[in-house]
Amino acid sequence: TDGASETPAADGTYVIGYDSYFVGNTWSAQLEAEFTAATKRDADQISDVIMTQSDNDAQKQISNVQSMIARNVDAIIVTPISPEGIVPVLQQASAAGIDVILNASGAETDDYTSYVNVDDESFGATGAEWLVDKLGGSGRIIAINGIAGIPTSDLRYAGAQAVFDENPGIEVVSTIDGGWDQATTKTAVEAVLAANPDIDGVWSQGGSMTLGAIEAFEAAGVPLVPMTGEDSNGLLKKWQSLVAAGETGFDCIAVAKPTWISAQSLENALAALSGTEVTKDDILDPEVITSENLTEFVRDDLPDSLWVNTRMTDDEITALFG
Amino acid sequence: MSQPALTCQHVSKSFGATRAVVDVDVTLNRGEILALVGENGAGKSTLMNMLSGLLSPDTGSITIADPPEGGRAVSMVHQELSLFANLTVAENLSLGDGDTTHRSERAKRDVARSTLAGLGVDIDVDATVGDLTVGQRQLLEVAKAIAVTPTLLILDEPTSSLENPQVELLFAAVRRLSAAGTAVVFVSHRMDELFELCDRVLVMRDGRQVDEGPLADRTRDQLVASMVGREASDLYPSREARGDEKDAAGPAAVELVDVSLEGSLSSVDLRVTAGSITAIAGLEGHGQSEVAEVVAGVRTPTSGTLRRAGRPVRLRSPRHAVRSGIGYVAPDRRLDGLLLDQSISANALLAAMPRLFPSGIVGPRRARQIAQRVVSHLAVKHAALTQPIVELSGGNQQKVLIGRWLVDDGLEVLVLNDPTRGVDVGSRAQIYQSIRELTERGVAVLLVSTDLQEILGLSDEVYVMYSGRITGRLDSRTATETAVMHLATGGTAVV
Amino acid sequence: MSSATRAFRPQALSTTSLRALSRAKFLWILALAVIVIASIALPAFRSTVSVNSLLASLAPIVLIAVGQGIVVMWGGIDLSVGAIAGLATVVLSLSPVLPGGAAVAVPLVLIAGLVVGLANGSGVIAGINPLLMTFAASGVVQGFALLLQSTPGAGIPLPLLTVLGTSLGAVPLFALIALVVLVAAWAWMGQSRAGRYVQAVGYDQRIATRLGFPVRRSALLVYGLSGVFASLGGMAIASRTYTADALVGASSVIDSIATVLVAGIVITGGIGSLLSILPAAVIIAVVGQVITLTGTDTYYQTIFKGVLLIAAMGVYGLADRGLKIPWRLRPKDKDAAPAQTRSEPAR
Amino acid sequence: MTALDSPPLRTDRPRSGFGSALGRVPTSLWVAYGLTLACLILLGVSTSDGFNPDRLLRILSNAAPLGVVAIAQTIVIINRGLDLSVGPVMNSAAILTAVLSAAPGASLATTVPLVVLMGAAIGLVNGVLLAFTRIPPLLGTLATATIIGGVNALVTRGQPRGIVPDELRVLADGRLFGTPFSASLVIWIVLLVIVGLILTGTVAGRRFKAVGANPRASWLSGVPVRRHTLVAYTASGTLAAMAGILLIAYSGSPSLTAGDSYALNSVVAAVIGGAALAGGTGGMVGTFAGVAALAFLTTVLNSFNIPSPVQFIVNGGVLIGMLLINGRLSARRGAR
Ligand SMILES: Nc1ncnc2c1ncn2[C@@H]1O[C@H](COP(=O)(O)OP(=O)(O)OP(=O)(O)O)[C@@H](O)[C@H]1O
Ligand SMILES: Nc1ncnc2c1ncn2[C@@H]1O[C@H](COP(=O)(O)OP(=O)(O)OP(=O)(O)O)[C@@H](O)[C@H]1O
Ligand SMILES: [Mg+2]
Ligand SMILES: [Mg+2]
Repeated sequence: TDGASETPAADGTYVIGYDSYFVGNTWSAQLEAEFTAATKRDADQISDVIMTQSDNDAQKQISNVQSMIARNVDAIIVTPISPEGIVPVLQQASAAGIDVILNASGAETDDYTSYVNVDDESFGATGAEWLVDKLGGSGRIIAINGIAGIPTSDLRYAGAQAVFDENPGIEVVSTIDGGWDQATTKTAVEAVLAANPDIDGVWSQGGSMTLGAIEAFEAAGVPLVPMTGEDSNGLLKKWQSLVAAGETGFDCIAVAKPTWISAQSLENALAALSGTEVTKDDILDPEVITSENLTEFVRDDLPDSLWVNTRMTDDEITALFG
Repeated sequence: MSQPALTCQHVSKSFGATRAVVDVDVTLNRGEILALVGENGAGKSTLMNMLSGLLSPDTGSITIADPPEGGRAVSMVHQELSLFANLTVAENLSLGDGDTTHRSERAKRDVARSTLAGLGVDIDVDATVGDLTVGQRQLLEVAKAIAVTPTLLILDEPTSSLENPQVELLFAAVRRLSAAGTAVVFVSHRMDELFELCDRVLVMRDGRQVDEGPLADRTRDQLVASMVGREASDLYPSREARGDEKDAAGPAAVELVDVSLEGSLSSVDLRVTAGSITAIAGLEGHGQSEVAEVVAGVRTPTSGTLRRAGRPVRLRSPRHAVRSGIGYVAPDRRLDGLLLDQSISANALLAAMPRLFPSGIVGPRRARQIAQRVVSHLAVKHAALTQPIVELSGGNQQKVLIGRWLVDDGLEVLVLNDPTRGVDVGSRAQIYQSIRELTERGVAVLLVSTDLQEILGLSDEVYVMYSGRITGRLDSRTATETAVMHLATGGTAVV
Repeated sequence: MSSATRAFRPQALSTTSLRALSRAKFLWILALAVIVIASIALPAFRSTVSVNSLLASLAPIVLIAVGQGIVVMWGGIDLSVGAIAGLATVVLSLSPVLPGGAAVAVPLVLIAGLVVGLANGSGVIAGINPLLMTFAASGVVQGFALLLQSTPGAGIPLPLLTVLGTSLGAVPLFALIALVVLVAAWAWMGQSRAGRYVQAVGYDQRIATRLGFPVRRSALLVYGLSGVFASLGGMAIASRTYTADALVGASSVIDSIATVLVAGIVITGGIGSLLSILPAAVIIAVVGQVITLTGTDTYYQTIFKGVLLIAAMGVYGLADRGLKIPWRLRPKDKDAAPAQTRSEPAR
Repeated sequence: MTALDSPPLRTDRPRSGFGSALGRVPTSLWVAYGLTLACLILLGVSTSDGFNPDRLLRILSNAAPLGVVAIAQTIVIINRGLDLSVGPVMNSAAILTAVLSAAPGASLATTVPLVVLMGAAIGLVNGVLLAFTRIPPLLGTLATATIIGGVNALVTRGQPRGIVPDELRVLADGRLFGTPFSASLVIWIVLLVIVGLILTGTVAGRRFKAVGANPRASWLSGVPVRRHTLVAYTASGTLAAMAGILLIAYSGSPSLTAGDSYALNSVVAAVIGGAALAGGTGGMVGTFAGVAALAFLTTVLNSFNIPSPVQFIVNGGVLIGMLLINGRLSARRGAR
């Protein structure tokens, strides 16, 4: 695949470049899988797919995008690791007449064709509002972030913090960096609980961190409290089993940044290439799972690492999870 | 000449609880050569290191006169070699002479050549130091130190691995420097050398200065007596205890038949008799070490046979040698012998453990007893058995290394390569005594040494090597130094 | 010991000598070869975009690897280069809120690197193992950078970025800076007295101390330089990513060590030539670029990196048989040769 | 009968007794336990029921994965090596445990040995790589770490699957027979004691330390040097796999990255405990303190609501301070 296809497609098929910003966690891996599944569905419009991987390294991503420009792809789908850093290459791409779709993360420029995302600030705010509501506007809470310095983590917390600031009754007793890791979160929450056993709620960025928090409460023998989370199947299963066990202190909201964003990005790319108008800023509202619709989403038959907001068919999911 | 070269007033130094140097007071005029003697651990190296500035005294003051134009105040040959093994001779000299500005490769080599020529030694300046013999390295070290005409030259056991002709070269150079006004401090455990070279003597015992004055006024025995604090006894144990017929017909513990080693040995035939001490003499670098290493399993011969107790064996590594009862004491104790940061016990037990503890379990009590026996028997000066061996003085470290094999019940052959390097007279007598006791148990000893007197005084039988060959085999009791030197320089056997 | 391996034995400290250069001959040839092969086989590789991209990604890694190389020559290692590079991007972004603006921020970046480097050097002098000292320092530096990163109003101003990001044709400014730094460092190491001390310490610190060489001062020097070069590397990264990101240097730690090793600088110190960092970095970057351009499965890329590292070390391991570093990672007692290679019949 | 049965020439028995035995405890142990105690006190006074033994045991129990992998690291460091691949091996172990547990008819009795075997196999590969080439351990294991990480991602395609059986989870969260000890704590301590006894009380263990202190001298005294290196890395891989199992027992889900931080943290724990990267020194008593100190320190930082950037700074600062004190104290003894 070294350059034979690098002419604009006259036959209505296109070369799509996809940069996978990371494959080190289940969400990013499913984002990529969702894209791959979508390319199969749209195979008739695609002559070649060029995939690169950036390892969460902004520099590497710039090189990767530049290599796609060098290869003259028709459209580039990229998840900017650095919103500023990606700007020059986006300009290069648009100068080369390549359509760029920003997939699940934005950039500080107008030089793109379409931007598909769930706003991370409103992601954070959605959970926070639910929690404030649940606690009746006052209470002592723990906030669990991902990794300091990573935009997703910082943005989500900024959204949540704005909500908490509006509600003076809410006291954030402790902010934790859980590193999106269950074990780390569990240890950290246990430590916080030892110092402050009277916690009323937990705001969590999601991933498997909410599960870690639940386990920490259980291990410390502290009654469960309302917590926010994300749409990982593991959390939903646990939630369901807690409900089934008649646990009353616990309630949850799973806010979702769906992995099918990448599939939508591909749709938009193909639409743009075939001359159809696409929404420039395709900003979706976060999907929300609450105890009302929990049963529609939870998948007992599938592994914990599934993100339930998917457009993949059951067959495709089964293929992914073996 | 009015101002003394060195003034050293009430100098003391302790390491933790060990008082290494206590209140030493010495003045040295320009051109004087001072002999510094004392038992192992008396504090000689510590004192020298303070004079050179490597260690600073706890109390007291050291003043050294200003160096002559372009010279250095102090230069020192350390007891342990200080050369970069991976660099060439020329690079080492260029790095060591204080003038570290950049020179072209050729200039470096020229300077190196003239430095070495100044000492009168013939060493290839392009050779990698790691390829030199220990003796050559020691000469190089000396050449480096004397190249700068210092005010004070410190030689800490510079002759411990030199042989006579090389020692003479060194002495000539030192005399030249002293004539030019350099004050010299000379440390050696070889008494004869001191009387040959030095003007004055300073005797240390347990860190204190016990005697000081002109050397000419003192006899060897007086010196030894003030060093060890008692009357000197005979250095070498008597050989009379053994019946003569035993040594003639004793069984061969190890036999080399027509053994060659590429580049260093050619058809060596040698027999190490059980219950006796067999020595190999020769000038350094003529294959004695290699024979020792072949017997110890360090090297595998390219051709020929090695017989152990009559049966041909292939020793692929020291482990195989140790299994068949052969132990080895290598000449470079820091590199090849010591576990520097580990305790005296760990060092003492290393070799013999499998045979001492056949079950594989090491009882701490028994381990302590065994280590205690080593240190008591060889009078190792130490603070505690758990003390890291690096804290012992050089000679005491050496004693532990030999002791490592003395506690091995299964030992049948002991290969000693320069075993008393840097060991004081008193301790040497103890080591010799222990070696002799070993042979009385039937152990065969193979001794390689640069000290010809040691060989003649200790061994029963001596082989002489020249250029990788055995040039003769003599009875030590009747052999003379002249006869050995004759063979060692390529002459043919007279016997 | 065969004569083939003998050729690899270092005979001189002057790493600028022809002999020292010839040790890395095959690296240069290999670097040329991969460039030629890549540009013939992949037309995309020849495009201006691709060349510019390659050079821009080479600049920071070369800069950081030069600092790392100097430290390794001294016998140490520096795990804090990544954090320092991240700090550099953050300090740059402070220019809008600093009193003197960019005119202060740029020197401040270099000073920050220097300070961290000197701290590392002091720790090492105080007897802390270099690996752990620089690991701990990297935590501290990263923490500071993260705290600063959230300073309100901070951001790298566009005019500054325009200057830093200048390209002369396809050649970015920082690629030139990297080249100059590389050559200067190489010449310094081989020709200056301080450079020779650094190598002597790398060979054997104990002996260097005994010979009265300024071991402590050279520790400060090498770590200081490494800090400054890592800061420069951070600026090079910022000139490309336009972002203040405390975590941006994470991958440069491993990458710089890998580059230094592929360049043939021996991890125990004293041996190698800084100039070889150039071909080594080129090989790694070009091969990476080729992998990207051919669209190899992303999951294989990491595996490939590890294999490359082992292969490079394997090659030197074989080539260096003649080197008499008796045992690996042996800080003490490197001064005598193995018993095996001793005395040959004299004269 | 040995050569030393004749009466000794001079007997200068060194001082003995409790005082001098105490004086001979390595300074690094004092420092390590001093730090542990300091962290413990800080922990105790900072929270309401700080000295509650149940809580302290829990903190230690949570540190069991680090504890076990620190044993592995200490073994390798004593051998003059370093094993940076322990992190990815822990991940592999976690991933494999979950996959095997999902298989029909799976039980811990078959899963655990298989996983541990895999760890041993990876360790053996490391050992062969490092014993038979001149590749420095830091880089050799860094390379294998990269490769293992890549393989983990490749085989799972980013999505570790499988289940973590409840019997396994009980190891971390349950209490053993009504005692306040959890099974993982007990496993850690038992491993610590076993390895400690082997290192100090057997011929093989003592020679193992000798090989690390001076491989040449050991070789010349008849110790098989390579074999010890092979054993070191194989043991390290084995223990890392066990640590991986304990980690998912604790966390409940396999992950591609959860083990990564353990590689350097285990080095830190070992070094706080007195292991020197130059080889030959270090032991289980010290390593325990290293792990405990780290665990207490993290807990203190977490319970004070200290933002993570500041935690980075404090962690780094404490480590530097520790190493500095350690270096100062041992420098007083002087090096020759
Ligand atoms: N760094 C150190 N730490 C602890 N003790 C030391 C140290 N250096 C020397 N000592 C002790 O100081 C005393 C004097 O040692 P020194 O090396 O000066 O003896 P020496 O006279 O040179 O002996 P030798 O003839 O064996 O070389 C010895 O007891 C030794 O154990
Ligand atoms: N002093 C030394 N100088 C050079 N190489 C050495 C030295 N000591 C050991 N080696 C090398 O290290 C290797 C490992 O040692 P050794 O063979 O004793 O271990 P082993 O393979 O476990 O034992 P064995 O093969 O006897 O069962 C040796 O084969 C040798 O090549
Ligand atoms: Mg001495
Ligand atoms: Mg072998």
